[in-house]
Amino acid sequence: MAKAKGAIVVNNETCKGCELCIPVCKENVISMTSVVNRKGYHYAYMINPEACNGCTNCAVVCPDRAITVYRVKVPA
Amino acid sequence: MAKAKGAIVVNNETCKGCELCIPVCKENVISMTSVVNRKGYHYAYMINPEACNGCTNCAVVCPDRAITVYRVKVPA
Amino acid sequence: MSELKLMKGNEALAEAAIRAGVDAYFGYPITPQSEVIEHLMAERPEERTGMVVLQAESEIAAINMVYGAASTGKKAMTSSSSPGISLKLEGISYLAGAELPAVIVNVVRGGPGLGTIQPSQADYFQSVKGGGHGDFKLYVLAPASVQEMSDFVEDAFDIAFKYRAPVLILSDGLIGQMMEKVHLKDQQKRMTDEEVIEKYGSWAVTGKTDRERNIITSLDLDPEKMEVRVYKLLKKYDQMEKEDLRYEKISCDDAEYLFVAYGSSARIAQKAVSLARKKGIKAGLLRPITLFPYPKHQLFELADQVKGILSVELNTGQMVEDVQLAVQHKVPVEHFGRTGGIIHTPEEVLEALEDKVIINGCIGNHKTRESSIL
Amino acid sequence: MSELKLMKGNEALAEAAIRAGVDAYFGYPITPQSEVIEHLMAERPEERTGMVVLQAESEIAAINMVYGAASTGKKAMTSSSSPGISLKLEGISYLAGAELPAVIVNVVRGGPGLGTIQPSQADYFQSVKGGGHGDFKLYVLAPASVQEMSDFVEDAFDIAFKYRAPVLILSDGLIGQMMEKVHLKDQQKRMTDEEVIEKYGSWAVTGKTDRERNIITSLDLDPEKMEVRVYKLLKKYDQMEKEDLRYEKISCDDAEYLFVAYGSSARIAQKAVSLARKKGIKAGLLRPITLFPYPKHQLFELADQVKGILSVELNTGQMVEDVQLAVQHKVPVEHFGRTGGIIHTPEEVLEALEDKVIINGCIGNHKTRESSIL
Amino acid sequence: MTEEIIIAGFGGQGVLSMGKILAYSGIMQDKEVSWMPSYGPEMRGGTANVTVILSDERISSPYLKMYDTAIILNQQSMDKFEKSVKPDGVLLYDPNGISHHPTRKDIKIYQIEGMKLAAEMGNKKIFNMVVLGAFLKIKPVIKLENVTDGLKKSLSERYHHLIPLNKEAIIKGLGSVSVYNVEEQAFHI
Amino acid sequence: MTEEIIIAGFGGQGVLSMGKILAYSGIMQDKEVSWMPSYGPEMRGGTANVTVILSDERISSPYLKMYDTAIILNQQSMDKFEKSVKPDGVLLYDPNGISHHPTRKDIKIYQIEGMKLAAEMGNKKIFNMVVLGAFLKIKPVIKLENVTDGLKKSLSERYHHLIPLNKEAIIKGLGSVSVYNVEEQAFHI
Amino acid sequence: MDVLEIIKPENQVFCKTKLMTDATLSYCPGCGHGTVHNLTIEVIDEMAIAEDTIGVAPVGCSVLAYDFMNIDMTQAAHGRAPAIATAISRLWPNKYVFTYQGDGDLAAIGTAETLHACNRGENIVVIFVNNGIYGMTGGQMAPTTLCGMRTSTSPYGREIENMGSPLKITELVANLPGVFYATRQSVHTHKHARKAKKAIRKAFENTRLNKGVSFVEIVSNCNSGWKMTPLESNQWMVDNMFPIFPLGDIKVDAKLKKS
Amino acid sequence: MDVLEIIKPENQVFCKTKLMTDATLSYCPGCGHGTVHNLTIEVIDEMAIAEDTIGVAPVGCSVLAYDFMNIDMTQAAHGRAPAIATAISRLWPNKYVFTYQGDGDLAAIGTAETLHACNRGENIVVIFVNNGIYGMTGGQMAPTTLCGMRTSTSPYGREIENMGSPLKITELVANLPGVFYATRQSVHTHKHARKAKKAIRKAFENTRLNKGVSFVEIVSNCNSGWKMTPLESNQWMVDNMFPIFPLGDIKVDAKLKKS
Ligand SMILES: Cc1ncc(C[n+]2csc(CCOP(=O)(O)OP(=O)(O)O)c2C)c(N)n1
Ligand SMILES: Cc1ncc(C[n+]2csc(CCOP(=O)(O)OP(=O)(O)O)c2C)c(N)n1
Ligand code: SF4
Ligand code: SF4
Ligand code: SF4
Ligand code: SF4
Repeated sequence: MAKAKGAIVVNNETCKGCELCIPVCKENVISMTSVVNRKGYHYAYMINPEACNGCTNCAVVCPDRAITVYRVKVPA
Repeated sequence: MAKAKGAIVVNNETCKGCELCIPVCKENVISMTSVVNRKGYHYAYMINPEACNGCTNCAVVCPDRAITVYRVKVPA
Repeated sequence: MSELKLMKGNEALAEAAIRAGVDAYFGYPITPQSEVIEHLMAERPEERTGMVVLQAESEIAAINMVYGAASTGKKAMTSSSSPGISLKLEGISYLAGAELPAVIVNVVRGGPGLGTIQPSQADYFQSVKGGGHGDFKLYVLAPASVQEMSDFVEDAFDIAFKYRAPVLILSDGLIGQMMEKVHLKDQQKRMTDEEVIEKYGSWAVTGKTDRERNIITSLDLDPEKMEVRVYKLLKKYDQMEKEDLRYEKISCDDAEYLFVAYGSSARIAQKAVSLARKKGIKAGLLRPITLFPYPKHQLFELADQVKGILSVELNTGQMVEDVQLAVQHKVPVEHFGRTGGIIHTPEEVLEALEDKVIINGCIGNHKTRESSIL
Repeated sequence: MSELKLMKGNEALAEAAIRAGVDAYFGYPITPQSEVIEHLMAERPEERTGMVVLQAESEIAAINMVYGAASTGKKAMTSSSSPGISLKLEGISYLAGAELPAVIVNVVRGGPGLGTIQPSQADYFQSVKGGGHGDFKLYVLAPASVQEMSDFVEDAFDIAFKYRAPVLILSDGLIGQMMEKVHLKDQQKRMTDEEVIEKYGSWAVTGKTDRERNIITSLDLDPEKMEVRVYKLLKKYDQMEKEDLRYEKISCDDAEYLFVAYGSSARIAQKAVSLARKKGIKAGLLRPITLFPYPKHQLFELADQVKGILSVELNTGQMVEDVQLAVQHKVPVEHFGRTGGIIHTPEEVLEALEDKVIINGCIGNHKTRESSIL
Repeated sequence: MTEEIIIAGFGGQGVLSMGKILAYSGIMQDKEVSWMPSYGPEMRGGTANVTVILSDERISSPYLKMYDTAIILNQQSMDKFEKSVKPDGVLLYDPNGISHHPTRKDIKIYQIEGMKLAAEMGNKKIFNMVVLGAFLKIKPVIKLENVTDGLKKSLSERYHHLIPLNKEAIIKGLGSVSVYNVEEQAFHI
Repeated sequence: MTEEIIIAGFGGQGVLSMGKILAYSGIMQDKEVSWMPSYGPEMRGGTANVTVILSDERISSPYLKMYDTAIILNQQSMDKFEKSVKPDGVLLYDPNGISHHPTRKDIKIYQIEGMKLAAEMGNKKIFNMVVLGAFLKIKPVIKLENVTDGLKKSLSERYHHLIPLNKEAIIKGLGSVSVYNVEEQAFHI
Repeated sequence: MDVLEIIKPENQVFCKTKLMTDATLSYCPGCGHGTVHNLTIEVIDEMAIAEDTIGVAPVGCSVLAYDFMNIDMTQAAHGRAPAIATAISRLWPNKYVFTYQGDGDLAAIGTAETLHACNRGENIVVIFVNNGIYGMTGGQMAPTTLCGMRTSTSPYGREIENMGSPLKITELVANLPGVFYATRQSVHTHKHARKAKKAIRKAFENTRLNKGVSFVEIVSNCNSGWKMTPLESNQWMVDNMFPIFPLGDIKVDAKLKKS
Repeated sequence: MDVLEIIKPENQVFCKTKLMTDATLSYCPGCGHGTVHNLTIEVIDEMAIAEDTIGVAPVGCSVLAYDFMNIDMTQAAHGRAPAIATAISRLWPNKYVFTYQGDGDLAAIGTAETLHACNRGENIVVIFVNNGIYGMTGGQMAPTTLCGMRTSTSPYGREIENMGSPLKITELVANLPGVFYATRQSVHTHKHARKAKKAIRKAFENTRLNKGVSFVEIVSNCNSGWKMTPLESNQWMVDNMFPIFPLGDIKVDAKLKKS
């Protein structure tokens, strides 16, 4: 069975640091930066990129659609 | 058992001749005059006064409360 | 070709709306204008032209339906009478702010409050100064006959679309309820959806195709931008003054005394002019047909010719202020009016001219003029 | 004894309402005045004085609740901002028509439509000429400071009950949102039900006892009677002019040029007066405190002294018409204003005086004056 | 020629439609016309009146204080409008239900037993046409043929079968009007 | 004496309450005061600013074009208000988050590391008090005791236990302001 | 026994209550408004609460209710009676406050005020005369107009597709917790009138007990608007209105009746 | 596998739809409005109906919806969106017309317009974001505010007695025959958001089929108004809002679900 591997790209400037994406990620991929963006918000990033399976849960729940998700199938 | 005998007095000027009082009178006491009052309405009167038992049905249904009802008990 | 009929003003207006190819009417019953929607409903306009006629749940819903319809580039109108128009004022202000073309009809009755249902002109201030909030004006047409009730529908839409601005037809219970001969225009075709898109697709919400999206709004949180918006409106109003002012002069050429009156008052004042002339008083009548823009230059000029002016209105004194502003104190300006639904008679109007203007006009020094204005 | 606080104008007004013993407030949130109801709710007025404070489902419900409360002889008020006031106009006309005492507060923002939430004075016409339908006027108080936001609540109710008429407090976003020192009056007791009945039982609906029944209505189907009603209102307005006109003169004694401004514009114009005087221009300020009645006699007299007048408003030119009507063309009258939520700076205002009045004033012939008015 | 008329009576008497037929007939005769009703909460009886003006010139005020002719069909209207007839003008009324008859001596007064005649003709609704006939007898301002055309125009098609009856009523009215003498009694013309 | 101040920054930085404390302190010192906020759809971040005027005379316009002092707490506000400082006036700012530093040479420019210092003190919320302290160092228009009274008045009772911390922050600010030299670098006073 | 012997003051068993004024009702002959007025006032009279009752008249045929009811009354703007009653009841919490409204007033323009007064559970009585039409203005369609029914603004009959279905507002507001009592009655016969009177009585009793909104709908005729004689209109009402607006209690003691 | 190898255009499985503009949403961090905007526009995108869709923006936090949605839109006066949508839909019967409204807008000032558009069965979609508060104006009480909930106009908590109960307007309008579909959703987790999207899709499909009103309520957070972090507010919503406003379909295919 093929396994999915994923990755997300967060738009640093539109991310508002609401953290809604964190709990919906069952793989604990996401965390918040300690620095802030131009609007003064900490923003999301992959603290644990290997774990991402590209399920899009984070992106779907992101009010600002700051997350773009990529996925490839890799052999299990 | 005492029987009731009744009578109604119609205020000729406030009666508007709507005839609602006629069918509710089971004793067929009421009819309409052929003359009209100052406002141009035919008005109710007792065509059959003996039959009135003072049940007040006509008065209760009269929108203009043009009917005053009287009743006495008479030996049956 | 035109058809000759005897109709009420309200009916003539409704019939003219169908014939002018108006797309939608939204209204709520109120005396003395319910014949408008009644005529429309009786005429099955959906069948005749496809016009949408809907009885709304309230005047507020009706004016907002007009706003919605107007935002799609279609010709939409509503009508009501005084209390109902008050309820529409937020929506009217939105129409002006969002630059939407629409026609609103007020068949005025006596106020304030529930008032009477009899004719009145007590909504003049509301109509021309700004009943709604904010810096805006309505183009205001004041019909004085059943024929004008009919003709002004198309005129009003022309102006509304020329300027993308709401237009008010300010009528009253007399003009709305009376019957006169009316020459009805032929049926015009309603624009097809495609024609609407072609003509108004640059701004109307008709569905975003390749063009930029269209947005209808009156909001600008940024006051700098909001100010630009308001100045844009001002420009339109200036242009209206230049290009679309309307008025009628009756017996003015040799007039020594002038009535100023619109709508039903103009009809009555016109009779007063005849009565006056029979008595040897050279009276004339200036009838503003548009109340905004107002014929101020015309009045300013007439003020050089006449000795005094009487503003005749079915109210306690409203238009008289515009007359005063226009006349700039060159001659005495007085007001005569009845109110609360009473219509003045031609005789009364003439008497008022004699009492208030002719006598005063002879004394005519600054002090008396002052007192009459202050 | 009074308490000194730093408060927003809106809060000061709310607090003053509690302290004045107002019986009821009904309102609906809208920026920039939501602090009024927020302050009232936070202060638990039901506990402090028994005052009823209710958030209504809409502005229309709120004004009609005021109508209901006022009809019982109690002191009731509402507040809103421009679009919300437009919605209240039917109700306001009813209040006037039914001769009910009540206080309405408009913390004006920029319009038309949804507009901005920034300060504006573009509702002047609506307030003084007649936003609602019919022949009526509001007594209009225009506070220019947080202190006046506080003080005018009681003043407004005094007038409202003196005349049995609705009173408008016409504020704006600047006066409503700014904080200043305010001396708050001591808490007054609310009238008991018995006191209300004793004082207003002659007309208010408090339950029919031995007296004739009381009826609150604005309706008269008979126009003859309706006209009598309207003339009764007119009489009140005349009396207001005689007895309750309010204005303030600042640096007028030796003024050669005059600003006329109310509310927040008056604050800015006052600074412009100082700036002008620093430059050697003898400027003064007439601040109408009541916008209806309007200080027309005062202006008429000042017109003999000054060379020109500038009406300073946060709109595109509204009050200027009243100034012109009052001045009766004795000296040039110009308007300066910003709109859409922009507040003019004192520097701009002074510049406008120099550009529009002082230069024009020197040329000052009839033709230029005309063009400025027409 | 200008004829200024007020027609006044009870709500249900067909006052407004009588005025309308008159106005439409005027149009058929190429006249300028105006028809101005008193309007009110329509549904609830009471009195109704309508001012009709027929003229060869453009009509200015449709609303008047004094009339050439007053057609009066109940007591309230008599009380209100007797005084509004111009000197030398005409007052035409149906005596049915009138308790206080007119008293003016400077006008011409006529009676028409409209209600009675209509009842006799078996249709109370044509009462107003009888009165219209009476008016046209007194003031023949419109030709009968034009009145027929006016009827046609003002009635919707589904009532056109009633036109003959209406005409009959008008003719009945034409023949039944009588002069009322304030001091004495009524005479037939 | 009249001091006309604008304080500008992000919504959450306590700009408005800093202005309010300043104004209340002014009252404690018997001054006339006005506090005029920029207001907007309050809930949604963005920038906020407030104009505070302290004066010995009645204040006319609460709204100004030019200020004696601008206290600037983010880049947007710097872009907007640097030009609004009167010649010889004061611009005080927190360099944190500022990418384009001020460049005017006709005004006096000061820095306060408010955010950093507040973080060091363990409470980001007292940031605005640090800045207030810095302002009072530069323009000692209000006595410290009156500021304490102002704090008391403007905070509701349940926050009174925070007053000592706030005072500490003000004192920290008093001691930490530095002159910013447009051509060179910042020096401590 | 001679009629004149019966007609004596001591034998009087029914007459118009003194709490009604002597003014002739302005309603058309046979209009239910008259009966509802009288029943309401009879209840107030019998409960002896006239001194403590304030009525709110609507805009509609019953706008002049204050001319007929000899109690203190406020005339409301069209549709706003519930807002006005809210304020009166809040300021005089010990008074009996009722609105008297038609269907256009209550269920069209006044929808929001009706619904929110009900939702807040104001301690008021709402007397709602549903005649399926706008009577006052000449018989236009109301939200309650039946499908297919002809009115001056639905001259070919109300079509559901364009104009919506008859709105059963009483059932709707009965869902709100603030409504304690909701019932639908009629007054076209003595039996119905007597029952309606009981319902009105119950409504006022609820006010005494501070129970919130009591909503009494009366299905009634508008013979003028319907263009029928009074008796015809009543029959038409029975045949056509009652199936859509069935009589009976809808909510009693805050409990919805199953339907 | 390296992240950079995954992040390639051909591997992209989710990104913001182009039918949203590039403007930064004006909402507070974590506000459900953003998600609902995106879901709505994604549905319109996926159905490929952008050319035939007209949106109506309310007065409320989402007043600027037209800045974000790249479709034709009209901004409505407070509460009047359903009236405006009515007109648009009547004049362009082949278009998809939707309103986007908050709870203050829809259930307070707009009550009458909401109810009557529903009663007429206008062929429109109503997207109703219920966050129990007036967000835009600074967190005042809404008709939907929960009992005991603190807002700036109920600073000591909403009291039923004075302020009424939370209004379940969706259940209420579901009773009207004009409403074909009524559902209550939320968007606080990916699961809920995906379900909400399906509901929105169904609503637009109904318009295609000319079915009348589709009413999609989204229970959402207003972290600013509630004075919580976004995550706290979502939890609070689950714990407090859902019991009163339970998620799920209320009426499907014109049939009420039993509750
Ligand atoms: C704001 C406003 N809109 C409309 C009217 C006109 N109007 C008067 S009564 C009425 C409807 C009355 O119908 P209903 O409430 O059903 O009462 P009914 O007359 O049938 O008893 C209307 C629309 C008005 N007076 N005010
Ligand atoms: C006529 C009118 N009344 C009031 C307002 C002020 N106002 C703007 S938004 C709003 C409430 C918004 O709340 P809601 O509809 O719940 O939307 P949210 O902001 O919570 O999304 C109010 C009362 C207005 N703009 N117009
Ligand atoms: S949900 Fe979106 S906005 Fe919120 S933290 Fe995650 S990426 Fe940022
Ligand atoms: S019910 Fe009354 S009004 Fe009608 S006919 Fe009988 S007595 Fe007369
Ligand atoms: S119009 Fe209808 S509701 Fe009005 S009084 Fe007549 S019958 Fe009654
Ligand atoms: S105020 Fe509330 S509803 Fe508005 S954007 Fe912020 S979180 Fe969302």
